[in-house]
Amino acid sequence: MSEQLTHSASKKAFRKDIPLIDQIPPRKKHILRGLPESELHVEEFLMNIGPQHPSTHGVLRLVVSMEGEVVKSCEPDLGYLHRTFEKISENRTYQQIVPFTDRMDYLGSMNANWGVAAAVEKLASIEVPERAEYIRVIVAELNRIASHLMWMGAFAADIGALTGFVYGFREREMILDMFEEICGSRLTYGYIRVGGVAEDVTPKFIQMVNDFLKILPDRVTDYHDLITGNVIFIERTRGIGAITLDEAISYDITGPMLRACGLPWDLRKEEPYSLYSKFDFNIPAYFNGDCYDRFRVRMDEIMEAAKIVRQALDGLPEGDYKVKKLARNIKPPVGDVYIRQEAPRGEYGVYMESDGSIKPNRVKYRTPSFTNLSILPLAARGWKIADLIAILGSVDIVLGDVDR
Amino acid sequence: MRFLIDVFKGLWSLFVGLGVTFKYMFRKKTTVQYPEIKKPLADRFIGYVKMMYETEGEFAGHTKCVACMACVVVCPVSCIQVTHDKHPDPTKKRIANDFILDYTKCEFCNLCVEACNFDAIIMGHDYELSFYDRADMDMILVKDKKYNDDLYAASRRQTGSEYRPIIAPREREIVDVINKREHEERLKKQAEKSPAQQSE
Amino acid sequence: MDVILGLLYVVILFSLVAVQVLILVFMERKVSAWIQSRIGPNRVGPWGLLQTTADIIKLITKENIRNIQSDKVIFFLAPILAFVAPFAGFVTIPVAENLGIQDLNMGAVYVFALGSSMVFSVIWAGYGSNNRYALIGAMRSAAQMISYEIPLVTSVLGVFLIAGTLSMREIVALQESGTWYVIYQPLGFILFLVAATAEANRAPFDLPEAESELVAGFHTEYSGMKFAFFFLAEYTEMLVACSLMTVLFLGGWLIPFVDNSQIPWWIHIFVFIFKVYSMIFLMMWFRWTFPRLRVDHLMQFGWKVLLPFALVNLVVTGAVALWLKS
Amino acid sequence: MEFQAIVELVKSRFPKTEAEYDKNLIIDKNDFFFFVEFIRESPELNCTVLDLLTASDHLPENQIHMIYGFQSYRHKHYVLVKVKLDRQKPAIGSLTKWWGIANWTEREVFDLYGVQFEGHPELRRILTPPDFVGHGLRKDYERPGFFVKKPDFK
Repeated sequence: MSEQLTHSASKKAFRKDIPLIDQIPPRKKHILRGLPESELHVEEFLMNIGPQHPSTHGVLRLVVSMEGEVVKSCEPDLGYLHRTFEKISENRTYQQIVPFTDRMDYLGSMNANWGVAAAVEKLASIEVPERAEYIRVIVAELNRIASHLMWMGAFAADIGALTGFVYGFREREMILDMFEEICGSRLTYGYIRVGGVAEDVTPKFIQMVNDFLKILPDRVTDYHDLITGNVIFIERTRGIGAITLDEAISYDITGPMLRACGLPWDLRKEEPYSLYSKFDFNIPAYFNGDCYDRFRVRMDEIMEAAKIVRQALDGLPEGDYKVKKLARNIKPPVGDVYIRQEAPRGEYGVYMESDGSIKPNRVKYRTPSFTNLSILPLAARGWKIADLIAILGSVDIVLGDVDR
Repeated sequence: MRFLIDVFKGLWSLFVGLGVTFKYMFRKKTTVQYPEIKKPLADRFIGYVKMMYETEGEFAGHTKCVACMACVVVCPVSCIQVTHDKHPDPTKKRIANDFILDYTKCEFCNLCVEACNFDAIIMGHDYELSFYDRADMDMILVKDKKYNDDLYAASRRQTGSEYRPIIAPREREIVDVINKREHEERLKKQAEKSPAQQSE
Repeated sequence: MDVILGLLYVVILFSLVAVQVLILVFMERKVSAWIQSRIGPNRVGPWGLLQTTADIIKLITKENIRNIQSDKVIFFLAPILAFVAPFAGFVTIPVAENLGIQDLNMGAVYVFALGSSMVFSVIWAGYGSNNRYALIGAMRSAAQMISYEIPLVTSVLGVFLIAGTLSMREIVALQESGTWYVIYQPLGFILFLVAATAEANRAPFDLPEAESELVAGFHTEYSGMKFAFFFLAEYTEMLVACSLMTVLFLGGWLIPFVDNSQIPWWIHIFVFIFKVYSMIFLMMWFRWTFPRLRVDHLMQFGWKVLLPFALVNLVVTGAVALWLKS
Repeated sequence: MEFQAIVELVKSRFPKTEAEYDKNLIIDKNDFFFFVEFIRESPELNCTVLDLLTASDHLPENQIHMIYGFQSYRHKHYVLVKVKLDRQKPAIGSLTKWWGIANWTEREVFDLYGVQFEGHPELRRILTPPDFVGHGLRKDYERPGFFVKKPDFK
């Protein structure tokens, strides 16, 4: 695997010399844009996929124009899960916003909570104890693992391997048990609060994390044996839905999708927030930008996240887990703040504008699913309908995150 | 030749996959047989909100809630409604007359419990939260300052699940009148039932 | 008299096959559960054995919904034909010596011919239900069945060359001495297994009903008993395919290295069923391990991999047979 | 590039530019298109990514602020740009000819704030249904009344 940049192989630390936009490897310019066109004349017809469909991952509707099996154009129809969280956030105090963000990216709730908490802390200049930051890193990275495991299962199920789905869930369940242990919920945690975390971690939680990290490498090897190496899976994903780095940048693709296009851009490395500058981890990146590379990037990220959890757990200091004296209603000074973090699906940004009162004037959630989904019409054009499902799965959307 | 190698490589990858599934075929199963076996819940589990009552003294049976409205203010979805009255205890000012929690709105964020300064509400461990009627989801935690027999009746009637007397350790010292009473009632019912069964 | 006897045979066969399908569905669920670290159905009846029965009762009592714009006749006929074709295939399959409905002297050809007629039911279902998912599923299915028919038949031609007969019973009798044809024809056996999996629309070749893209493929619009017929047909087809495999390659009811004439007929039946179920287990194992192929990969695999190998197998077998004869 | 340097660079080209909160640029609406071209093409800035495109409603000042976030992968800096629009008839040029993502994000802003993007190929609602009336995130948006369940205090 010469194209694989991560792991021991490359000490060059590609992130130090990020390929400049005009220095993209030349082969990137010739990607396969769909299957070769047939000379037969076929009548186009419209097909409606969703909002109730087994593999739209929620309530997404796609209006697909097809020629036989080939997708000619595809128009996503959003808004079925639009719950006006931005409007709701404008009418809540700063602490009350946090539980709503769970409902946006419900597979990466910890990261969603963290973005809001970090934005309010920056806006109101609240200093967070170190232990709280460590706990945040641990739970956020665990949530990244859980999200990627869930995604792996769902993607395998999209391709047709239903067993991978159950295996992914089996390991995710262990992480949910840990979260239940520390915050009492299994899906909507509301754990990372303004000024720290809701409650301190317990010794049982640490024991559970240790147990999980012990078995994880074996299980990931199993996934690779079952899915990644499978010749049918490779045939179904390699080269499918490939996008170039230029296109990815034009469509503001972030997260694993961007890293699959050859740019190892990860905010945890580039603009280290919280404690990420303290930890040693790699940014996996591949060059082809197709479904297979997205899969490999995420599978590698599971192991990298496990590395971070290991380090954070070892370095967990004693101390407070939240700010002791926090006003019941925070009144930040007039100003605005834009926080960007690396969520499992990509760059999660919170723009918050304060007008000096107890409620924000404007809260904008820049969610990765929304921007990543916007490339679907381009990426799916010319591929078959089975590929459309694979590409949609590889984008890793959460509809709560898209529609907000 | 290349073609043959590809075919055999592909076949081998398929066999590796078959090996993985075969391996798990004889491993220990992860499923829990849900209604019979329930996984132990974490101490911090967030279920129904439960109301605490005074157990001792003159005002036993009265709610601990003093209607300070901290939970009402902090609730992000405004699902709590409290009316207050004068407390029968002259040393205290107010007491909750009615305390209604609308579970159609509640998002189980635990903010109200954290805001409570009097340990009047805690998070229970019930998680079988299904109802047949929307009206039943207005849970009346306090009625006329006191524990009411109709309390949680909706949950028992609708879901068929008993209100389980499990409290998180941090609240374990707070004795729960509801649990006590229900336990006694249950014992009484059993005592009534068992002779009848014997006679049959 | 013959007519009544024939009808009796048919009724017995039907009930036997129906019971087999019930067991198969249950087995499918259990196998998938074991593979996926689950327990599987265990509530209805002892060890969940009555789960499929409960499902069938549910399907029978369900409403039959028909799309108002669907083609009434075709929509109605499709599930019937889907079930009849593989079911009729059982007629020639010998379960034990002298146990089987009819021994045709071209029995294998008869089974393959009936298997080909399955494609009509699928196309009718897809066309008749006036649904685009169903239509795409039906078109895929037509292409798939027609192109996998050829490697399927070609891969067994080697067996017929060696045996010199098309009668099922004689083919089994020829494997008497423990020399199963799978030993002579290992490549043929593998090709037949793959092609039969595709013929039976089983994963990884279950494109006509690929649920992640086509919801339920050609039977998207079917409900109630009509759906149950398709369900039944799928498993019956699998049963026929595995029975064929047992007869042609695995020595049918015969136990190797034993004088089979001394063994009572009911043990033969059990041996036959055991062999069939082993093959079915293999197919289920495939289904719950592999991802689904894409439609053009499927075609390429059929024409560019399976068919050349089958032809090579046939040519080599023919040459060796000729050489041995001379 | 540090923020002060960016401000000076932009100010030298566009004198009407102001800095806000020591991290945002406020660009005049008339300069906006030239500014985007400048920030995208100039070798010092080279912000090739349109990371954020949103708006915020300022009812007291009778303004709608367009908020743009530009990211440079090469120089690793981030520029937050604000453009103040008239609240009654907000209109600004569309960025769809430079960035593919602008198609969706501008539709979202149009949907929720009613900002007209000149030159957008298909400016229609994206999150709310097509027959939705009004623009939901405006401060003076009044939701149509709906039935509120009254608690039963008997």
